Amino acid sequence: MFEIAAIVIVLGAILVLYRALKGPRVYDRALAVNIIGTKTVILLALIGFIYERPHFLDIALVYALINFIATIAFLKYMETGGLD
Amino acid sequence: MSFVITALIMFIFWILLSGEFSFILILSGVFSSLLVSYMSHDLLIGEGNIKLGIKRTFRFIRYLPWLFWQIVMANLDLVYRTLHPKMPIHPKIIKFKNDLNTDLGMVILANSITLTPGTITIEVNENEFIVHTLSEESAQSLISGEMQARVKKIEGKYNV
Amino acid sequence: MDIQAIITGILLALGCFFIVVSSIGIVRFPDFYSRMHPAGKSDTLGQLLVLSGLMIYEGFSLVSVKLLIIIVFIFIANPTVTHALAKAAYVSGLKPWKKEEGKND
Amino acid sequence: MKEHIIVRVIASILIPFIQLYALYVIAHGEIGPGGGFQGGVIFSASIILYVLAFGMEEARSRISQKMSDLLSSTGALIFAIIGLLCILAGGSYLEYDQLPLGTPKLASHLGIYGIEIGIGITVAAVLITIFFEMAGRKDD
Repeated sequence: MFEIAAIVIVLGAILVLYRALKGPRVYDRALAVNIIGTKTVILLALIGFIYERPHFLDIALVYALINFIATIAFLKYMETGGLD
Repeated sequence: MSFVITALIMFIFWILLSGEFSFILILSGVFSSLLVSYMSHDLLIGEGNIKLGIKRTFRFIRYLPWLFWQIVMANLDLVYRTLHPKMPIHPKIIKFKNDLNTDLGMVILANSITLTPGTITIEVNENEFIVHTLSEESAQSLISGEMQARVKKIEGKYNV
Repeated sequence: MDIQAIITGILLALGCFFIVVSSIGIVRFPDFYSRMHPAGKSDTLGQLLVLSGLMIYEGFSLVSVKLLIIIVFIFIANPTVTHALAKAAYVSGLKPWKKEEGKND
Repeated sequence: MKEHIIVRVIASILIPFIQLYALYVIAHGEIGPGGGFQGGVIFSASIILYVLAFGMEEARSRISQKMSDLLSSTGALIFAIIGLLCILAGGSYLEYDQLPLGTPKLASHLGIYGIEIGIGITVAAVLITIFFEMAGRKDD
Protein backbone atom coordinates (compact mmCIF):
# COMPACT_ATOMS: atom_id res chain seq x y z
CA MET A 1 0.00 0.00 0.00
CA PHE A 2 2.73 2.47 0.99
CA GLU A 3 4.86 1.38 -1.92
CA ILE A 4 2.10 2.17 -4.42
CA ALA A 5 1.53 5.60 -2.89
CA ALA A 6 5.27 6.31 -3.03
CA ILE A 7 5.43 5.33 -6.70
CA VAL A 8 2.44 7.53 -7.54
CA ILE A 9 4.05 10.50 -5.78
CA VAL A 10 7.30 9.94 -7.69
CA LEU A 11 5.32 9.96 -10.94
CA GLY A 12 3.74 13.26 -9.89
CA ALA A 13 7.18 14.66 -9.15
CA ILE A 14 8.35 13.62 -12.61
CA LEU A 15 5.42 15.51 -14.16
CA VAL A 16 6.35 18.62 -12.19
CA LEU A 17 9.98 18.16 -13.22
CA TYR A 18 8.86 18.71 -16.80
CA ARG A 19 7.62 22.17 -15.77
CA ALA A 20 10.86 22.87 -13.92
CA LEU A 21 12.88 22.04 -17.03
CA LYS A 22 10.64 23.85 -19.49
CA GLY A 23 10.13 27.07 -17.59
CA PRO A 24 9.45 29.42 -19.36
CA ARG A 25 10.19 31.87 -16.54
CA VAL A 26 12.39 31.59 -13.54
CA TYR A 27 9.31 31.82 -11.27
CA ASP A 28 7.79 28.74 -12.89
CA ARG A 29 10.97 26.86 -12.11
CA ALA A 30 11.01 28.07 -8.51
CA LEU A 31 7.39 27.00 -8.08
CA ALA A 32 8.07 23.57 -9.57
CA VAL A 33 11.13 23.02 -7.41
CA ASN A 34 9.21 24.02 -4.30
CA ILE A 35 6.46 21.54 -5.13
CA ILE A 36 8.96 18.76 -5.73
CA GLY A 37 10.28 19.61 -2.27
CA THR A 38 6.84 19.15 -0.69
CA LYS A 39 6.47 15.82 -2.45
CA THR A 40 9.89 14.79 -1.16
CA VAL A 41 8.73 15.41 2.39
CA ILE A 42 5.74 13.11 1.91
CA LEU A 43 7.97 10.56 0.20
CA LEU A 44 10.40 10.57 3.12
CA ALA A 45 7.55 9.94 5.56
CA LEU A 46 6.28 7.08 3.38
CA ILE A 47 9.77 5.56 3.13
CA GLY A 48 10.03 5.72 6.90
CA PHE A 49 6.88 3.62 7.10
CA ILE A 50 7.93 1.19 4.37
CA TYR A 51 11.23 0.37 6.08
CA GLU A 52 9.71 0.83 9.56
CA ARG A 53 12.26 3.40 10.62
CA PRO A 54 10.46 6.27 12.36
CA HIS A 55 13.64 8.35 12.40
CA PHE A 56 12.95 9.20 8.77
CA LEU A 57 10.28 11.58 10.07
CA ASP A 58 12.95 13.77 11.64
CA ILE A 59 14.62 14.02 8.26
CA ALA A 60 11.29 14.82 6.61
CA LEU A 61 10.73 17.65 9.07
CA VAL A 62 14.18 19.08 8.43
CA TYR A 63 13.62 18.84 4.71
CA ALA A 64 10.31 20.71 4.94
CA LEU A 65 12.10 23.42 6.89
CA ILE A 66 15.09 23.80 4.56
CA ASN A 67 12.84 23.76 1.50
CA PHE A 68 10.76 26.62 2.92
CA ILE A 69 13.78 28.75 3.82
CA ALA A 70 15.49 28.08 0.49
CA THR A 71 12.48 29.25 -1.52
CA ILE A 72 12.11 32.40 0.59
CA ALA A 73 15.82 33.16 0.17
CA PHE A 74 15.62 32.66 -3.58
CA LEU A 75 12.61 34.96 -3.85
CA LYS A 76 14.24 37.63 -1.77
CA TYR A 77 17.27 37.51 -4.01
CA MET A 78 15.08 37.77 -7.11
CA GLU A 79 13.20 40.72 -5.66
CA THR A 80 15.94 42.85 -4.14
CA GLY A 81 19.17 41.52 -5.62
CA GLY A 82 20.58 40.84 -2.17
CA LEU A 83 19.88 38.80 0.91
CA ASP A 84 20.02 41.32 3.75
CA MET B 1 5.21 37.03 30.97
CA SER B 2 5.83 36.21 27.34
CA PHE B 3 9.08 34.59 28.50
CA VAL B 4 7.25 32.10 30.73
CA ILE B 5 4.59 31.26 28.16
CA THR B 6 7.15 30.72 25.42
CA ALA B 7 9.24 28.51 27.69
CA LEU B 8 6.17 26.41 28.54
CA ILE B 9 5.15 26.00 24.89
CA MET B 10 8.72 25.10 23.98
CA PHE B 11 8.96 22.52 26.75
CA ILE B 12 5.71 20.85 25.61
CA PHE B 13 7.07 20.83 22.07
CA TRP B 14 10.28 19.21 23.34
CA ILE B 15 8.36 16.44 25.13
CA LEU B 16 6.31 15.78 22.00
CA LEU B 17 9.42 15.55 19.85
CA SER B 18 11.58 13.57 22.21
CA GLY B 19 9.38 11.10 24.06
CA GLU B 20 12.40 10.05 26.12
CA PHE B 21 12.23 10.65 29.85
CA SER B 22 15.80 10.00 30.95
CA PHE B 23 17.17 12.52 33.41
CA ILE B 24 19.73 14.04 31.04
CA LEU B 25 17.24 14.58 28.23
CA ILE B 26 14.61 16.17 30.46
CA LEU B 27 17.25 18.43 31.94
CA SER B 28 18.47 19.46 28.51
CA GLY B 29 14.85 19.97 27.49
CA VAL B 30 14.33 22.44 30.33
CA PHE B 31 17.58 24.16 29.51
CA SER B 32 16.81 24.32 25.77
CA SER B 33 13.35 25.76 26.23
CA LEU B 34 14.72 28.43 28.57
CA LEU B 35 17.47 29.23 26.07
CA VAL B 36 15.07 29.49 23.13
CA SER B 37 12.64 31.62 25.04
CA TYR B 38 15.52 33.86 26.18
CA MET B 39 16.58 34.33 22.58
CA SER B 40 13.21 34.77 20.90
CA HIS B 41 10.34 35.20 23.35
CA ASP B 42 9.39 38.47 21.68
CA LEU B 43 8.96 36.66 18.35
CA LEU B 44 6.35 34.00 19.16
CA ILE B 45 4.05 35.90 21.50
CA GLY B 46 4.78 39.07 19.63
CA GLU B 47 4.97 42.70 20.49
CA GLY B 48 2.44 45.22 19.27
CA ASN B 49 0.21 44.24 16.44
CA ILE B 50 1.01 40.59 15.86
CA LYS B 51 -0.11 39.68 19.33
CA LEU B 52 -1.45 36.20 20.02
CA GLY B 53 -3.83 35.93 22.93
CA ILE B 54 -5.74 33.10 24.58
CA LYS B 55 -9.12 34.32 23.35
CA ARG B 56 -7.81 34.79 19.82
CA THR B 57 -6.33 31.32 19.84
CA PHE B 58 -9.67 29.78 20.80
CA ARG B 59 -11.55 31.80 18.21
CA PHE B 60 -8.97 30.70 15.65
CA ILE B 61 -9.51 27.04 16.53
CA ARG B 62 -13.26 27.52 16.08
CA TYR B 63 -12.55 29.00 12.64
CA LEU B 64 -10.60 25.94 11.47
CA PRO B 65 -13.47 23.51 10.65
CA TRP B 66 -15.10 26.06 8.35
CA LEU B 67 -11.73 26.69 6.69
CA PHE B 68 -11.14 22.99 6.24
CA TRP B 69 -14.54 22.54 4.60
CA GLN B 70 -13.75 25.44 2.26
CA ILE B 71 -10.42 23.83 1.37
CA VAL B 72 -12.09 20.57 0.40
CA MET B 73 -14.61 22.44 -1.76
CA ALA B 74 -11.77 24.42 -3.32
CA ASN B 75 -9.93 21.30 -4.28
CA LEU B 76 -12.94 19.58 -5.82
CA ASP B 77 -13.57 22.72 -7.87
CA LEU B 78 -9.94 22.82 -8.93
CA VAL B 79 -9.90 19.14 -9.85
CA TYR B 80 -12.90 19.75 -12.09
CA ARG B 81 -11.22 22.69 -13.79
CA THR B 82 -7.94 20.88 -14.22
CA LEU B 83 -9.30 17.69 -15.70
CA HIS B 84 -12.00 19.26 -17.91
CA PRO B 85 -10.75 19.03 -21.52
CA LYS B 86 -11.55 22.70 -22.25
CA MET B 87 -10.17 24.04 -18.96
CA PRO B 88 -12.98 26.44 -17.98
CA ILE B 89 -10.84 29.10 -16.31
CA HIS B 90 -11.21 32.88 -16.51
CA PRO B 91 -8.24 34.29 -14.66
CA LYS B 92 -8.28 37.90 -13.55
CA ILE B 93 -6.91 40.12 -10.82
CA ILE B 94 -9.26 41.79 -8.34
CA LYS B 95 -8.65 44.23 -5.51
CA PHE B 96 -10.73 44.71 -2.40
CA LYS B 97 -10.52 46.82 0.69
CA ASN B 98 -8.67 45.63 3.77
CA ASP B 99 -10.74 46.17 6.94
CA LEU B 100 -8.51 44.25 9.30
CA ASN B 101 -6.55 45.91 12.06
CA THR B 102 -3.84 43.44 13.01
CA ASP B 103 -1.01 41.91 11.08
CA LEU B 104 -1.97 38.47 12.33
CA GLY B 105 -5.50 38.89 11.00
CA MET B 106 -4.14 39.87 7.61
CA VAL B 107 -1.90 36.82 7.57
CA ILE B 108 -4.75 34.48 8.50
CA LEU B 109 -7.00 35.97 5.84
CA ALA B 110 -4.26 35.94 3.20
CA ASN B 111 -3.34 32.31 3.80
CA SER B 112 -7.02 31.31 3.93
CA ILE B 113 -7.55 33.02 0.60
CA THR B 114 -4.60 31.17 -0.85
CA LEU B 115 -6.02 27.87 0.35
CA THR B 116 -9.63 28.32 -0.79
CA PRO B 117 -11.61 28.35 -4.05
CA GLY B 118 -9.68 29.58 -7.05
CA THR B 119 -7.98 32.49 -5.35
CA ILE B 120 -4.39 33.40 -4.51
CA THR B 121 -3.24 36.40 -2.51
CA ILE B 122 -0.71 38.40 -4.47
CA GLU B 123 -0.23 41.45 -2.31
CA VAL B 124 -1.32 42.62 1.12
CA ASN B 125 -0.89 46.11 2.47
CA GLU B 126 -2.71 48.34 4.92
CA ASN B 127 -5.29 49.46 2.39
CA GLU B 128 -6.14 46.58 0.11
CA PHE B 129 -5.76 42.97 -0.87
CA ILE B 130 -4.77 42.12 -4.43
CA VAL B 131 -5.99 38.65 -5.34
CA HIS B 132 -5.67 36.49 -8.43
CA THR B 133 -8.85 34.54 -9.13
CA LEU B 134 -9.39 31.61 -11.41
CA SER B 135 -13.14 31.91 -12.00
CA GLU B 136 -15.98 34.41 -11.83
CA GLU B 137 -17.78 32.71 -8.94
CA SER B 138 -14.77 32.72 -6.65
CA ALA B 139 -14.18 36.40 -7.35
CA GLN B 140 -17.79 37.15 -6.44
CA SER B 141 -17.69 35.14 -3.23
CA LEU B 142 -14.53 36.92 -2.17
CA ILE B 143 -15.89 40.41 -2.86
CA SER B 144 -19.00 39.58 -0.82
CA GLY B 145 -16.60 39.50 2.14
CA GLU B 146 -17.82 36.50 4.14
CA MET B 147 -14.33 35.29 4.84
CA GLN B 148 -13.13 38.71 5.88
CA ALA B 149 -16.02 38.99 8.34
CA ARG B 150 -15.07 35.67 9.87
CA VAL B 151 -11.44 36.64 10.24
CA LYS B 152 -12.49 39.97 11.75
CA LYS B 153 -14.37 38.00 14.37
CA ILE B 154 -11.13 36.21 15.31
CA GLU B 155 -9.37 39.52 15.72
CA GLY B 156 -11.92 40.64 18.25
CA LYS B 157 -12.91 44.16 19.19
CA TYR B 158 -9.81 45.61 20.72
CA ASN B 159 -7.22 47.13 18.47
CA VAL B 160 -3.85 46.14 19.79
CA MET C 1 -8.47 -6.58 6.78
CA ASP C 2 -8.96 -4.40 9.79
CA ILE C 3 -10.76 -1.10 9.61
CA GLN C 4 -7.64 0.94 10.29
CA ALA C 5 -5.87 -0.34 7.20
CA ILE C 6 -8.94 0.35 5.07
CA ILE C 7 -9.20 3.96 6.23
CA THR C 8 -5.48 4.41 5.66
CA GLY C 9 -5.82 3.04 2.15
CA ILE C 10 -8.69 5.37 1.31
CA LEU C 11 -6.86 8.42 2.65
CA LEU C 12 -3.66 7.51 0.82
CA ALA C 13 -5.57 6.98 -2.43
CA LEU C 14 -7.35 10.34 -2.10
CA GLY C 15 -4.14 12.12 -1.22
CA CYS C 16 -2.29 10.60 -4.16
CA PHE C 17 -5.18 11.57 -6.41
CA PHE C 18 -4.96 15.23 -5.36
CA ILE C 19 -1.19 15.23 -5.69
CA VAL C 20 -1.33 13.80 -9.20
CA VAL C 21 -4.07 16.25 -10.22
CA SER C 22 -1.99 19.14 -8.94
CA SER C 23 0.96 17.88 -10.98
CA ILE C 24 -1.24 17.67 -14.06
CA GLY C 25 -2.51 21.17 -13.36
CA ILE C 26 0.99 22.54 -13.11
CA VAL C 27 1.84 21.07 -16.50
CA ARG C 28 -1.45 22.01 -18.16
CA PHE C 29 -2.37 25.52 -17.02
CA PRO C 30 -1.47 28.36 -19.38
CA ASP C 31 0.40 30.87 -17.24
CA PHE C 32 2.33 31.30 -14.06
CA TYR C 33 -0.48 32.69 -11.90
CA SER C 34 -2.94 29.94 -12.74
CA ARG C 35 -0.23 27.35 -12.14
CA MET C 36 0.03 28.63 -8.59
CA HIS C 37 -3.52 27.48 -7.85
CA PRO C 38 -2.84 23.73 -7.98
CA ALA C 39 0.48 24.35 -6.27
CA GLY C 40 -0.97 26.19 -3.31
CA LYS C 41 -4.09 24.11 -2.74
CA SER C 42 -4.05 20.55 -4.01
CA ASP C 43 -0.57 19.91 -2.75
CA THR C 44 -1.46 21.12 0.73
CA LEU C 45 -4.59 18.99 0.87
CA GLY C 46 -2.77 16.03 -0.68
CA GLN C 47 -0.05 16.05 1.95
CA LEU C 48 -2.68 16.46 4.65
CA LEU C 49 -4.55 13.38 3.45
CA VAL C 50 -1.48 11.18 2.94
CA LEU C 51 0.12 12.06 6.26
CA SER C 52 -3.13 11.71 8.20
CA GLY C 53 -3.53 8.31 6.57
CA LEU C 54 -0.15 7.40 7.99
CA MET C 55 -1.24 8.80 11.35
CA ILE C 56 -4.28 6.53 11.45
CA TYR C 57 -2.17 3.54 10.47
CA GLU C 58 0.24 4.29 13.30
CA GLY C 59 -2.38 4.92 15.97
CA PHE C 60 -1.72 7.28 18.85
CA SER C 61 2.01 7.46 19.47
CA LEU C 62 4.95 9.81 19.23
CA VAL C 63 5.35 8.98 15.56
CA SER C 64 1.86 10.26 14.82
CA VAL C 65 2.55 13.40 16.86
CA LYS C 66 5.60 14.01 14.68
CA LEU C 67 3.47 13.49 11.57
CA LEU C 68 1.02 16.05 12.95
CA ILE C 69 3.89 18.51 13.42
CA ILE C 70 4.92 18.00 9.78
CA ILE C 71 1.31 18.53 8.63
CA VAL C 72 0.96 21.77 10.58
CA PHE C 73 4.32 22.98 9.38
CA ILE C 74 3.55 22.40 5.70
CA PHE C 75 0.07 23.83 6.25
CA ILE C 76 1.62 27.09 7.43
CA ALA C 77 4.61 27.17 5.11
CA ASN C 78 3.04 26.19 1.78
CA PRO C 79 0.56 29.07 1.37
CA THR C 80 3.24 31.47 2.56
CA VAL C 81 5.65 30.34 -0.12
CA THR C 82 2.88 30.46 -2.73
CA HIS C 83 2.03 34.02 -1.75
CA ALA C 84 5.68 35.07 -1.73
CA LEU C 85 6.16 33.64 -5.24
CA ALA C 86 3.04 35.37 -6.53
CA LYS C 87 4.14 38.65 -5.02
CA ALA C 88 7.65 38.39 -6.43
CA ALA C 89 6.27 37.73 -9.90
CA TYR C 90 3.73 40.55 -9.56
CA VAL C 91 6.36 43.06 -8.44
CA SER C 92 8.59 42.07 -11.35
CA GLY C 93 5.74 43.02 -13.70
CA LEU C 94 4.61 39.64 -15.01
CA LYS C 95 1.16 40.09 -16.59
CA PRO C 96 -1.54 37.47 -16.06
CA TRP C 97 -2.88 35.50 -19.00
CA LYS C 98 -6.41 36.34 -20.24
CA LYS C 99 -8.64 34.04 -22.17
CA GLU C 100 -9.53 36.51 -24.95
CA GLU C 101 -6.01 37.60 -25.78
CA GLY C 102 -4.71 34.09 -26.29
CA LYS C 103 -1.31 32.96 -25.18
CA ASN C 104 1.40 35.44 -24.39
CA ASP C 105 3.77 32.99 -22.82
CA MET D 1 11.26 42.50 2.94
CA LYS D 2 9.87 45.22 5.16
CA GLU D 3 6.58 45.19 3.28
CA HIS D 4 6.23 41.40 3.36
CA ILE D 5 3.77 41.19 6.24
CA ILE D 6 3.01 37.52 5.71
CA VAL D 7 6.59 36.31 5.55
CA ARG D 8 7.45 38.41 8.59
CA VAL D 9 4.63 37.10 10.78
CA ILE D 10 5.04 33.48 9.73
CA ALA D 11 8.79 33.68 10.26
CA SER D 12 8.38 35.10 13.74
CA ILE D 13 5.98 32.30 14.64
CA LEU D 14 8.20 29.55 13.20
CA ILE D 15 11.65 30.68 14.36
CA PRO D 16 11.33 29.62 18.05
CA PHE D 17 10.13 26.16 17.01
CA ILE D 18 12.99 25.80 14.53
CA GLN D 19 15.48 26.75 17.23
CA LEU D 20 14.03 24.25 19.68
CA TYR D 21 14.10 21.59 16.98
CA ALA D 22 17.79 22.33 16.39
CA LEU D 23 18.53 21.86 20.09
CA TYR D 24 16.49 18.63 20.05
CA VAL D 25 18.59 17.30 17.16
CA ILE D 26 21.80 18.13 19.02
CA ALA D 27 20.63 16.49 22.24
CA HIS D 28 19.39 13.31 20.52
CA GLY D 29 22.52 12.85 18.43
CA GLU D 30 23.25 9.51 20.04
CA ILE D 31 19.87 7.82 19.66
CA GLY D 32 18.50 9.39 16.47
CA PRO D 33 19.70 10.75 13.18
CA GLY D 34 21.60 13.98 13.46
CA GLY D 35 23.93 15.29 16.09
CA GLY D 36 26.02 18.35 16.64
CA PHE D 37 26.67 19.25 13.03
CA GLN D 38 23.10 18.85 11.82
CA GLY D 39 21.67 20.66 14.81
CA GLY D 40 24.07 23.53 14.30
CA VAL D 41 23.06 23.81 10.66
CA ILE D 42 19.35 23.89 11.57
CA PHE D 43 20.01 26.53 14.20
CA SER D 44 21.84 28.72 11.72
CA ALA D 45 18.95 28.18 9.28
CA SER D 46 16.66 29.80 11.83
CA ILE D 47 18.96 32.83 12.00
CA ILE D 48 19.06 32.96 8.20
CA LEU D 49 15.26 33.00 8.14
CA TYR D 50 15.37 35.85 10.64
CA VAL D 51 17.72 37.84 8.41
CA LEU D 52 15.54 37.17 5.36
CA ALA D 53 12.40 38.34 7.11
CA PHE D 54 13.63 41.22 9.27
CA GLY D 55 16.83 42.46 7.66
CA MET D 56 20.47 42.53 8.59
CA GLU D 57 20.50 45.33 11.17
CA GLU D 58 17.86 43.65 13.34
CA ALA D 59 19.79 40.39 13.24
CA ARG D 60 23.05 42.13 14.09
CA SER D 61 21.40 43.70 17.12
CA ARG D 62 20.57 40.20 18.35
CA ILE D 63 23.81 38.47 17.48
CA SER D 64 26.78 40.80 17.19
CA GLN D 65 29.94 39.99 15.29
CA LYS D 66 31.76 39.69 18.60
CA MET D 67 29.19 37.22 19.93
CA SER D 68 29.40 34.87 16.95
CA ASP D 69 33.23 34.98 16.96
CA LEU D 70 33.23 34.21 20.66
CA LEU D 71 30.76 31.34 20.26
CA SER D 72 32.65 29.73 17.38
CA SER D 73 35.79 29.53 19.47
CA THR D 74 33.88 28.47 22.61
CA GLY D 75 32.53 25.40 20.85
CA ALA D 76 35.98 24.33 19.70
CA LEU D 77 37.27 24.96 23.22
CA ILE D 78 34.60 22.66 24.72
CA PHE D 79 35.64 19.93 22.29
CA ALA D 80 39.33 20.34 23.13
CA ILE D 81 38.79 20.48 26.89
CA ILE D 82 36.74 17.28 26.95
CA GLY D 83 39.43 15.58 24.90
CA LEU D 84 42.17 16.78 27.23
CA LEU D 85 40.20 15.76 30.32
CA CYS D 86 40.14 12.24 28.90
CA ILE D 87 43.96 12.32 28.69
CA LEU D 88 44.20 13.65 32.24
CA ALA D 89 41.92 10.86 33.43
CA GLY D 90 44.39 8.35 32.04
CA GLY D 91 42.98 7.48 28.60
CA SER D 92 43.84 8.67 25.14
CA TYR D 93 42.35 11.75 23.47
CA LEU D 94 38.51 11.54 23.44
CA GLU D 95 38.46 8.16 25.18
CA TYR D 96 35.33 9.05 27.11
CA ASP D 97 34.90 5.98 29.27
CA GLN D 98 38.03 6.85 31.24
CA LEU D 99 36.33 9.97 32.60
CA PRO D 100 35.63 9.73 36.34
CA LEU D 101 31.83 10.05 36.06
CA GLY D 102 30.31 6.99 37.67
CA THR D 103 30.18 4.00 35.37
CA PRO D 104 32.17 3.95 32.06
CA LYS D 105 28.85 3.79 30.16
CA LEU D 106 27.53 6.97 31.75
CA ALA D 107 30.92 8.62 31.27
CA SER D 108 30.97 7.93 27.55
CA HIS D 109 27.34 9.04 27.34
CA LEU D 110 28.12 12.40 28.93
CA GLY D 111 31.37 12.75 26.98
CA ILE D 112 29.65 12.31 23.62
CA TYR D 113 26.91 14.67 24.75
CA GLY D 114 29.43 17.37 25.60
CA ILE D 115 31.23 16.90 22.29
CA GLU D 116 27.94 17.23 20.38
CA ILE D 117 27.17 20.49 22.17
CA GLY D 118 30.61 21.85 21.34
CA ILE D 119 30.29 20.90 17.67
CA GLY D 120 26.78 22.36 17.50
CA ILE D 121 27.84 25.73 18.91
CA THR D 122 30.83 25.97 16.57
CA VAL D 123 28.93 24.95 13.44
CA ALA D 124 26.04 27.32 14.14
CA ALA D 125 28.34 30.27 14.87
CA VAL D 126 30.58 29.66 11.84
CA LEU D 127 27.65 29.26 9.45
CA ILE D 128 26.03 32.43 10.79
CA THR D 129 29.30 34.30 10.29
CA ILE D 130 29.65 32.99 6.73
CA PHE D 131 26.09 33.96 5.87
CA PHE D 132 26.43 37.44 7.35
CA GLU D 133 29.65 38.05 5.45
CA MET D 134 28.21 36.84 2.15
CA ALA D 135 24.82 38.54 2.44
CA GLY D 136 26.35 41.84 3.52
CA ARG D 137 28.50 42.06 0.43
CA LYS D 138 27.02 44.05 -2.42
CA ASP D 139 27.54 43.23 -6.09
CA ASP D 140 30.43 45.19 -7.51
